[in-house]
Amino acid sequence: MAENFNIDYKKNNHELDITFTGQLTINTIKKVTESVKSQITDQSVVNITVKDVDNIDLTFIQLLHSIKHSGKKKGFAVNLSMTLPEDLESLIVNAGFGNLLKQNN
Amino acid sequence: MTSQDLTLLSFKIGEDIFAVDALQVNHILEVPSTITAVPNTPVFMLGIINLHGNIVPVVDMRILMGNEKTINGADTSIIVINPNAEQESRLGLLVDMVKEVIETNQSELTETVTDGKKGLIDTFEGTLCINEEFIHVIDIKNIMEVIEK
Amino acid sequence: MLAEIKKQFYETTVKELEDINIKLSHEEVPVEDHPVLTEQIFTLTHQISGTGPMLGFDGASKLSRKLERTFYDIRAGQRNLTPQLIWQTKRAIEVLIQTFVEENSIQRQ
Amino acid sequence: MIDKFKAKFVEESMDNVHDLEEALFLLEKDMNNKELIERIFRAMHSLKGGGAMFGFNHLSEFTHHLETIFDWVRGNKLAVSTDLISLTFSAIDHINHLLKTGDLTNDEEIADQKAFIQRVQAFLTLTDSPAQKAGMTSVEASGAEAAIATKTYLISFIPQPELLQNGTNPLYLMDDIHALGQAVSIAYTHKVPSLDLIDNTSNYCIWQILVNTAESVNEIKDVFIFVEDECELHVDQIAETNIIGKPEINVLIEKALQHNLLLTPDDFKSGDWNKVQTKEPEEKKKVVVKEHKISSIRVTSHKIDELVTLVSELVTIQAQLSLYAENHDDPVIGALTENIQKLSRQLRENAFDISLIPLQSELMRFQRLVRDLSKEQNKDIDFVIEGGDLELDKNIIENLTDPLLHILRNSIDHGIELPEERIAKGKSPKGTILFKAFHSGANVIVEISDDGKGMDTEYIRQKAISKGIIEADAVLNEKEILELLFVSGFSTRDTVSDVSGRGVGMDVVRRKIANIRGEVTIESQVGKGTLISIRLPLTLSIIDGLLVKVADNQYVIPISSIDKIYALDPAQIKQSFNNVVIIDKEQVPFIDLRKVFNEPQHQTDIVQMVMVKSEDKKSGVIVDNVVGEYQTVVKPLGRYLKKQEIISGASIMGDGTISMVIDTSRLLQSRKNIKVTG
Repeated sequence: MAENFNIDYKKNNHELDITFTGQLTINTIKKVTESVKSQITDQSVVNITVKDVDNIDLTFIQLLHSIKHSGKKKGFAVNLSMTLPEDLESLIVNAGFGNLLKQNN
Repeated sequence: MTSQDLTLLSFKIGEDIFAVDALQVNHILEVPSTITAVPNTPVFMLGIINLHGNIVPVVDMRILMGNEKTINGADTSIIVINPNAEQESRLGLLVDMVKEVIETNQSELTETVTDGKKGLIDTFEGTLCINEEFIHVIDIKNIMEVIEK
Repeated sequence: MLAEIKKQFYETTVKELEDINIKLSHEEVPVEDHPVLTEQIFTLTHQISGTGPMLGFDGASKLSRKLERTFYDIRAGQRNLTPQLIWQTKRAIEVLIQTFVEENSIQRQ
Repeated sequence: MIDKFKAKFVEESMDNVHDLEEALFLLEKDMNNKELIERIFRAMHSLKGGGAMFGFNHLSEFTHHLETIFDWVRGNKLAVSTDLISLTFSAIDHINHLLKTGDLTNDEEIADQKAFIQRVQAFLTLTDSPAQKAGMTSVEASGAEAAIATKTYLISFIPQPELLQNGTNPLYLMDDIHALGQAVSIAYTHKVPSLDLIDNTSNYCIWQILVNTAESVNEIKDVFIFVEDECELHVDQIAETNIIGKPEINVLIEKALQHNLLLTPDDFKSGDWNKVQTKEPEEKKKVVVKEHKISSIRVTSHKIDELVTLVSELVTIQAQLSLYAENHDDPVIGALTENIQKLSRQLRENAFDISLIPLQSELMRFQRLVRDLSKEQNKDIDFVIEGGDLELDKNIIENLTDPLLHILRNSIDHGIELPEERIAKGKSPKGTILFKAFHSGANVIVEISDDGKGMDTEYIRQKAISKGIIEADAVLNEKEILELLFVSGFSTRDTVSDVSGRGVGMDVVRRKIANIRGEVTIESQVGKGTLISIRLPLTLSIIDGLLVKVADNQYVIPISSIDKIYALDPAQIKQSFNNVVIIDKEQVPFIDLRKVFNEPQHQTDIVQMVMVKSEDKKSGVIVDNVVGEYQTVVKPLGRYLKKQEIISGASIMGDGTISMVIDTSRLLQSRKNIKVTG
């Protein structure tokens, strides 16, 4: 299957910027998770940007929460900025995950 | 064709050699200490035995073949056949001695010539001649019919 | 031969599923069509759950068993085919088709 | 490999055909039933498809034409008629044949199929059926759009981790709830693990949704129908009005999320809204979504037989172990043996339960027979079935079918009169055959009764005399006369009729039933009808028995048929003329097993007599001595000893020896026959 998602990492000092785009669903989630795991090491701040999304499902949302939980556990801050197409946004809001869409949550 | 399409198990009754289709043979047993006689059955029906928890009737092939000597010796054995591959039709054949497994060809069989013996079996699959010995191949269906009659 | 059977099964099944989905996609499915549709979905899913596993479509079979069960009940009059159910069925069939496609591509490898 | 699929296809198709037949029966009663027509069409369709796939080309070709017919029917291009139904019934027979034999090879059969197809096609050319314009009165939706009251519900959706594995996207489910009315979702994510622990194909979330809707609880639950195996679901009404968006509610939600405590319906009891419990939530009301696991699986009957055999072996070996434990005074082994005994008993009961199948599975054939025969003979028969869901050991059912078919044939052929004949007798022109199955103690009774001619006992008597079965001056009561029907060589009809004369008489019926340890009786009244009753054991394999010794052999007599046991002096029975002993001043008939089994005379000082009853007969049975009570697994003797009527099976004892199980009803009958002919 073609790689139809993309993750960009940018490290400077103790900050890590991660940008997710494309298919963020169960089909790709394993690779996405492995990749994120390998990159998050000893930062003090992780900035996550989600944009240009083709599709998103629960597994990705769980990943975001998981990163947050890890942050709480290991002591790094997590900032999230997510922009979604309208239909996906309403899906996420209706599913009770609207708080992820608010900046700097 | 050189492939061997017939596997037989040969055995002796008196001086005669017979054989059955080896693929239908389930077990070869020594004669157990008791064969439970079932009342009111023909003489050739020796009774029933316990074979691994199942009941298998045993017939005396010597009587079926019209042989008078029916004394068990050291070599006397029971060949358990399972013609229809179902529990119901398992049958033990008591013979004087089990001989060997023969691989041969259906085409090697010649018609069996019966000499008007006094046995109860009247049809055979055919006769095989190996080293000047005649081996009569038993028609299991016929045996079943005779017993069920 | 086996590959051929799989291929045929896969193709006809997916096609039938798609046919059903088209019917389900109509704005409103007329009530008088319900029995027919029910029967059609039941038979098809019954077939899938029966034949699917032996051809390696395990996930699809599992899924279709759910549909089969539900439509068995509907057929027996123990459950109504509500608009909601039609909607969920459409969803389930979409997932079913997708699962078929995925499992088929895995088998191909 | 392909053979396996073929076999599977045949098996499935047999089910399909069964379903088809059932639908056809129903269609005959309700010819405009669209659902049934669709069912038949579908069945034909899958047979066609499967047939082609698995190389049953003739089947595929054949069903193609029938599929076309039913396609026309469902498109209202062709009307259902009795002729069409009859044709389809014959087609089903042909399909069955094709499934069993595979493709036709013989020219004659191929020609037959061709001819059949032409008959099918003939239907398609006679299409002008104006009668068919069925006035499809569509039910108008009740237009009255009353202002529907909406209510607020709390939905708790607690999925299992595997929710996502079948391609379910739970986000859609929430979305669908929102489509029902105003809603707010609360997603609890506290169970999502940190990165090092996450398995991201599992679900970790829990949802609660408040929804205000006019839909019913069921409608709400329908949203979750295809995930109900993978979740726990509760839907509770929490308010009669819309409370979503109220500040109190928002507070509740906030607090719930903060503490990760699910809301309960109690939280919404008015007045309590501001008080948010920080204590543990009340134990959630369980279930709501009932377990709906796969309710049946398909197992080949061969496997079940094997299971039963293995379990029987286990029981036998366990008996050996018990014997060993008894002889060796070891408390550990004793205790273990007891446990194994308990377990194997449970296992045994389970295994036997598995081998039970509903009688229903065979009823179709009976219905079919009644239908076909009554048509053929211009009789009008109502076939009523009671207790078709009763379950019986599958081996019993297999052996029961033929005798039952025969009895039914008799009823149709000899019992039920022609309509005009019935009218002349003042009966309803339509005859009734009642098929009834029910439990009675440890037995199952199957009755077939008809309201036909009944049996003329005088005629039977004369016939029996002429056949030399009884003496001309034999005094028999009605029951005994009817018994004569079971004597081999007796048939009430002189000519062998096409229907019930297929070489099977009542004697064969009785024998076949006896093979499965059942008993048959007849009751009949001239002009009123006949009742044939079959009494069967529940399962074939286990009985409680009394172990007795006769000469060198041990026998088992089923406890259920035993009344009392007496000790006797063998001299008493030697002197007895007429095989009757006097006990407590009463004459008791007896059967000496040594005599029955051709064993030498008793040499002992004492013998025992077991009083045995079967149906209405009662007799003493003389044995050498009684060993004790045993529960035993009855094994069949196999096909070669079927002639041995008095012995119905054998049992392997703990020490590996064999004892034979006595069929008491046969034994008593053997005595009775002596009396009748003597």
